[in-house]
Amino acid sequence: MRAAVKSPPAPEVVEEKPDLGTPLLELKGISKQFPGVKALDDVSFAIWPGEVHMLLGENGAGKSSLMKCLCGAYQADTGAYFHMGEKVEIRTPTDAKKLGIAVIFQEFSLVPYLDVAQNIFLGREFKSKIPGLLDRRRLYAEAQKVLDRIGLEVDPRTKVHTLGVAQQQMVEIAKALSQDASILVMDEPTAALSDRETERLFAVMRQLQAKGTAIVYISHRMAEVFALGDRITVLRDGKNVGHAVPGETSPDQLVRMMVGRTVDMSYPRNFRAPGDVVLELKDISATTGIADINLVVRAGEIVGLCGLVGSGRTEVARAVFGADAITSGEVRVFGRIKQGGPDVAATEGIALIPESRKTEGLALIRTVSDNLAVAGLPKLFPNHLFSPGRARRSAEALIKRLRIATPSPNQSVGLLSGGNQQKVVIGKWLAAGARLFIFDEPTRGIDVGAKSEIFALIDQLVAEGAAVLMISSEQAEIVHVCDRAYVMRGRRIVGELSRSELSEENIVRMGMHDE
Amino acid sequence: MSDHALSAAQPRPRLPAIPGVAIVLVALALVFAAISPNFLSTGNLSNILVQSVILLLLAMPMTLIIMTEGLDLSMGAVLTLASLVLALTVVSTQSLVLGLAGAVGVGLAFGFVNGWLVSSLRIPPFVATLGTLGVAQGLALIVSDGQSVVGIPRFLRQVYSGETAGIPNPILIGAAFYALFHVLLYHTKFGVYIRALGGNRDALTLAGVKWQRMLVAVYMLGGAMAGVAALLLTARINAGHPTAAIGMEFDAIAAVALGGTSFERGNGWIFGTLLGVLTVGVLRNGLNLMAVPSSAQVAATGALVIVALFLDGLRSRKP
Amino acid sequence: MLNLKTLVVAFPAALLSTAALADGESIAVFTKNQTNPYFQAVRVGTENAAKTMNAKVIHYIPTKPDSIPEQLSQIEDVIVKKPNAIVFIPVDYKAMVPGVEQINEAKIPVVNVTDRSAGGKFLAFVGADDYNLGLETGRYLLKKLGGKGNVVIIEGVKGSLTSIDRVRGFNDAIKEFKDVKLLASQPANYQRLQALQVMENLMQSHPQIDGVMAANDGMAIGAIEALDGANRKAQVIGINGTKEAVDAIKAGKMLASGDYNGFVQGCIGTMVAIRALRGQPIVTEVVLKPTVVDSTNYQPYDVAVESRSCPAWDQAAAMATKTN
Amino acid sequence: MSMSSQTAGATPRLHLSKDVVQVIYRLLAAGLLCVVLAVVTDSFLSTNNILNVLRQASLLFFLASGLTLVILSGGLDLSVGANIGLSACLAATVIKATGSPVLGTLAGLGSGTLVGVCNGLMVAKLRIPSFIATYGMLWVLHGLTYYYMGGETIHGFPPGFRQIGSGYFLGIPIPVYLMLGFLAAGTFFAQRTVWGQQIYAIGANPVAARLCGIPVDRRLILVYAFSGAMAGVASLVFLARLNSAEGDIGEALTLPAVAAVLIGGASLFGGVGTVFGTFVGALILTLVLNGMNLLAVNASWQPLVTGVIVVLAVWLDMIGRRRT
Repeated sequence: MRAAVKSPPAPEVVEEKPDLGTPLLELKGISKQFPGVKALDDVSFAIWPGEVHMLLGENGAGKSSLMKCLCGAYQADTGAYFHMGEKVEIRTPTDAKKLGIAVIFQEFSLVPYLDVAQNIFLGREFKSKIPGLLDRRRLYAEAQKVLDRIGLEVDPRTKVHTLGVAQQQMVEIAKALSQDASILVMDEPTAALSDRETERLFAVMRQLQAKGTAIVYISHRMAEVFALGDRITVLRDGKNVGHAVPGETSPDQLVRMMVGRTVDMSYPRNFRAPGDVVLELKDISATTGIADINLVVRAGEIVGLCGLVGSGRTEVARAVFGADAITSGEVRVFGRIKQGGPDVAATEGIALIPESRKTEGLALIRTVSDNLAVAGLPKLFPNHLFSPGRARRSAEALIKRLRIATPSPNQSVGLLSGGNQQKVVIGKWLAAGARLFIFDEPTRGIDVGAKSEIFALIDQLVAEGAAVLMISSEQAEIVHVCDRAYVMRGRRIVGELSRSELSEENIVRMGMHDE
Repeated sequence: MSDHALSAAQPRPRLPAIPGVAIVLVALALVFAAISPNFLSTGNLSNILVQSVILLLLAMPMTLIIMTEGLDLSMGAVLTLASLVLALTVVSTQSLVLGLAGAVGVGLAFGFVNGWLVSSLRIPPFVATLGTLGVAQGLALIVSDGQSVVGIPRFLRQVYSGETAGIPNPILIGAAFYALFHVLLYHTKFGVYIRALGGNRDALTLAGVKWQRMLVAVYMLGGAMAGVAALLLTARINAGHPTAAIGMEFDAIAAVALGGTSFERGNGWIFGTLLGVLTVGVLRNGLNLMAVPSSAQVAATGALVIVALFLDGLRSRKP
Repeated sequence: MLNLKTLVVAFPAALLSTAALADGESIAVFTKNQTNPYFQAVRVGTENAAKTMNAKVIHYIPTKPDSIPEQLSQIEDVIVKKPNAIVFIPVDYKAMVPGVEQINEAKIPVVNVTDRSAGGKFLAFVGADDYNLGLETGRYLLKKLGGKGNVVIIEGVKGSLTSIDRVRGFNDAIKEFKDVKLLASQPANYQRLQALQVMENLMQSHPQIDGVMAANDGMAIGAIEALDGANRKAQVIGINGTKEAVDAIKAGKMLASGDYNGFVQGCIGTMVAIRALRGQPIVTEVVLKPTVVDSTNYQPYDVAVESRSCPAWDQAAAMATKTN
Repeated sequence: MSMSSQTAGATPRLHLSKDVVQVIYRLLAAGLLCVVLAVVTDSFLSTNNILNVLRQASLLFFLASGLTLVILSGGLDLSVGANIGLSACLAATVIKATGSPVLGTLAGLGSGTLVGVCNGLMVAKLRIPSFIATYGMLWVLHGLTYYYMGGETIHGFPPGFRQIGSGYFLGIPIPVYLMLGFLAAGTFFAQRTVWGQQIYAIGANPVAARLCGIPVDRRLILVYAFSGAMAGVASLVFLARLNSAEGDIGEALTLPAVAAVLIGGASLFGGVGTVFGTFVGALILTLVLNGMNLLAVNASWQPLVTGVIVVLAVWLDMIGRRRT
């Protein structure tokens, strides 16, 4: 099997027979068909106690489908499950639970108006002695125990909707841990976590491993794959395309397996001298709590905005775009003072590519063509009359230019993969003729291949004279791509790093809390 | 969104926000007490409570239904139909038990159909219950042939007009059901699942809970409560009437909204609904005592709903 | 005659602790809704009578038209306020009985107007005879048609006393004429628009309609509009004698309207209540004689209700059908 | 990524959007209904009856077309019926006072639009859920109308004005022309203008629409203003058709209008639906009621049948959508 990794291009599926005894859980020949798509095609997969099994693959490769089959949310069309060598059925989440499988989902499975404890024990409520009622005292006591274990300092009576994304993710983790599962599946658990919380999570994982828990771990972060993984399985287009062991492979090789072709991971940039000032913030404070924000973005440069999750980066972006009200200071765009909401921002040539594609960036029930046209309507149709033909032609041009993979401009955008959806969000601003682009986590949840395409696109934009402000939690991206970067902490800008000063260490040092 | 994380990291002081409805209720009560000397009399206060009970019996299950991101527009019509069935049964059999069983049965049947349409056929609740609203209303007209059903025996009327231990029966019934709903929402699995139904159904699926059944159960509870309310309504008007409670579902929805229950994400509370119902009752009563013209009362009801929601909106927008 | 009919009824006044009240009494008036002009006529009548007798009226109207629970709540609220007397039109003659009983328990004297309540104790009933009104007005139409032809009936709200009795009157009138054929009898809930659409649809199934009997004027006028729209002609009668119907009669579009005379009902109802409070003689039942308003006798009705004035007590008492 | 292979081989094919498919199904359903009615009744296929159905559908359509835009934007307007009442009464007053139908028309349209703007402000600026805001508005409007009318009716309008409700041109009722005109205008607005497209975008995802630079607040106000203006149009046609204004003139129409929009295929979640679909929806609803009248089915069955059709239409739609 190792040979397979060493011989690109993509290897065929290789049988693996390590001498580890009976697997804790084994999936054989799993297939799952959706209308129009074969999500899983004859996938086999095994986990042994005490190991961290990395599951890699681009978005749409079938990782999530495989996980959902594993936890009973989907029923596989064909294939068999073996638990400690015995054939078992997993047809419902309850079946999975009985086998000791717990899952931490990427899309939150939390209920906003239940408290932390109720969420952790959802579906496993403690019965009181009085029939029909619940034992609340025990609920909170048990919840506190779990929270202590992962070091989350939150009152178990706190309603989940008041928590931030990172804390919600930790509750999600607590929920899975509380099940004392023998098999724990984690889907990008660190995507929303800060470094501190990530460290805590890894510590807990090591404890679990020591106790013999098997962990299936999905990640897009190569560093994690190599730091944590005992074994790696790569999926592509619903098929199992290979196995590897971290010590014997390299990131480039894994990427080749995932993508099926060679991908340059260095995000090449053509740095050039910046032009005129496009965006200038002077002492901006906003209702969302950010204060005294000063920054400058020039034409032809990509400026990074980094800091921990929750440091106020998104708020800066929203304040520039007019999505949240500014309480003091001034925003200058192309030299003019900008006032007003997002509609004014759009007409002045500002584009916001928001953090959450699905809820803030796209109308999922509408077509690719509709979504590509929506921001540029006033520009494409200056006389206010809409022409479906022209909208379609404009969409087709953008689909070609951005290489958006869609069967037709009339495809519902909700059916596209994450990377293609992100391209649609960018495309709509190209149609609107934007000159200042604000990207908020442009690569979140996007696979490696699409990532480099998006960075190439951003580079092309600045080459054509646009200005870009980019928020990212992945410091490596900032370091690779940006001309300069501002670092935020506690809703203020705490420093600026020039190209020569840009390094992950510097970003982390400036962005960390003083503790 | 991500950037609220920091502020939430520090435990927030647990100061319960005062809901708009409470402000409105207190303000109304103060104004009426100042202007109308009769307002604060025991008789009048008991009046307001008694009058509010039927609406409360509808508004409480409506709260739960709305918390599941649902709606039940059929409640008023089902109440009407149940009241007719109850009246017909009691008149012909002289049995309160049979009558109540009939009324609750009708309610449960409609609740089941509503729940089935919503959970199994995935028809939006507004549409599904608009449909069953028509069916119940039509059946009410057909069953009664447009006539009132009269000859209700004395013992049925006693349910509404009688007293137990010096407290009017309707208040006791209302209090008992309020307690029941409070326990249901805050101390049982069912209550937890209701908030999950509105907040995140996938979470229930993944937890292995059969939420479709829960959803049907919520609508059936709504139907059953319409059946119970039918008992009080029939006893109150001493008859079954084919249009007696038409449109009452909107009053119930308004009271729930007034009480601060949101139409999204499973955010609601039963005490707010009680306040909402009482606010409507106090407003009507006070305006009647002040002999405010009916047209102004009509407008005031509308304005009340708008003002209370506006107040809630104001507060929720503050960061 | 007059003296025989009008007897002193002393007991209601004796019930009142403040029997000395000479004027300024407050009278609570209950009507069914805010939209039907008929009830507006009643209200104006009560105001007119109260004004001349130096009392004041307060109106209680359900915010939802004809709402039974709401009228019950209003009764309960009014009892707290203790008006001197009540003039009462039940939204439903059967379902409001518990309400009337509450009024009785609170010992507030109450006069029943328009719809005769199925229970409870009243000082008096003042109303019109819906059955005879339907019968007389129906007869008038059929005679005009020459005792033959096809007619349709447009009913009011199903189950309402006025509609039931008026339609019964219509039907009995039709039975008196062998050559008259009743084509259809459909409800339009006293609503103009519904009557218009019902009529439009009836015209499709029935190519020849000679006469239309509508249970109120609004529906009659809706039917006339439908006929006009289809360029068809038929003789139309309604009931209530509203200003609008009088205008239509004047214009030759409508044949006749049975006068229900809500104004006078309001007048007499209020007069009875106030007189009882003052210990003056009252009557216990006034059922107005049906009058058919047509092109020959519309003049007295051709004025807005606001500018009419109540009959004197002697005249009112002369209409009484029962005295104590 | 798995899509890339499909892109290369994608051949242009006849693309019927889901909206178009939906409307075709509905037209088929309406056609089937016509065939059935033509077979089981002898009067259905008469010219008069067809015109009759169209005219009745037009009244529903005016209201439903404005409502369609609101529902497309993801909201609901429960105040349209009450809006008709107030607008009709104001228009009637102005016509009576000035004798000018033009001023009256302006008053009706103006008040309708103003109410719509208020709704829009509540929804867009005060962020009150549309369902509740317009329900509150319904009560406020009823109150204003009742107060203003005091239970009276205003009747008798100049013949010129009445043409828009009851006139004919080339043998076809004027309201039918108006309906076709508004159908064309509404369809053009929704499908062929930037504002229309923005309204679809707002309905599909209001947050994304705002972050795309669409002035969501202004568009929402526009949408509710349109809905109010269409209620104004409906009020004028009603006024002209009925020749009289009453406070409760539009009360019974709100839920049927919502039903027509839903039968027409619009989704209450927003972003899905067409004005033409609503037209077919109004037609289907009217055909069913007309058929029941022609078959002399007891009117009590009407709400039941309407309810079943609404659920059925939406359910069939959902099945259709799940298959594609």
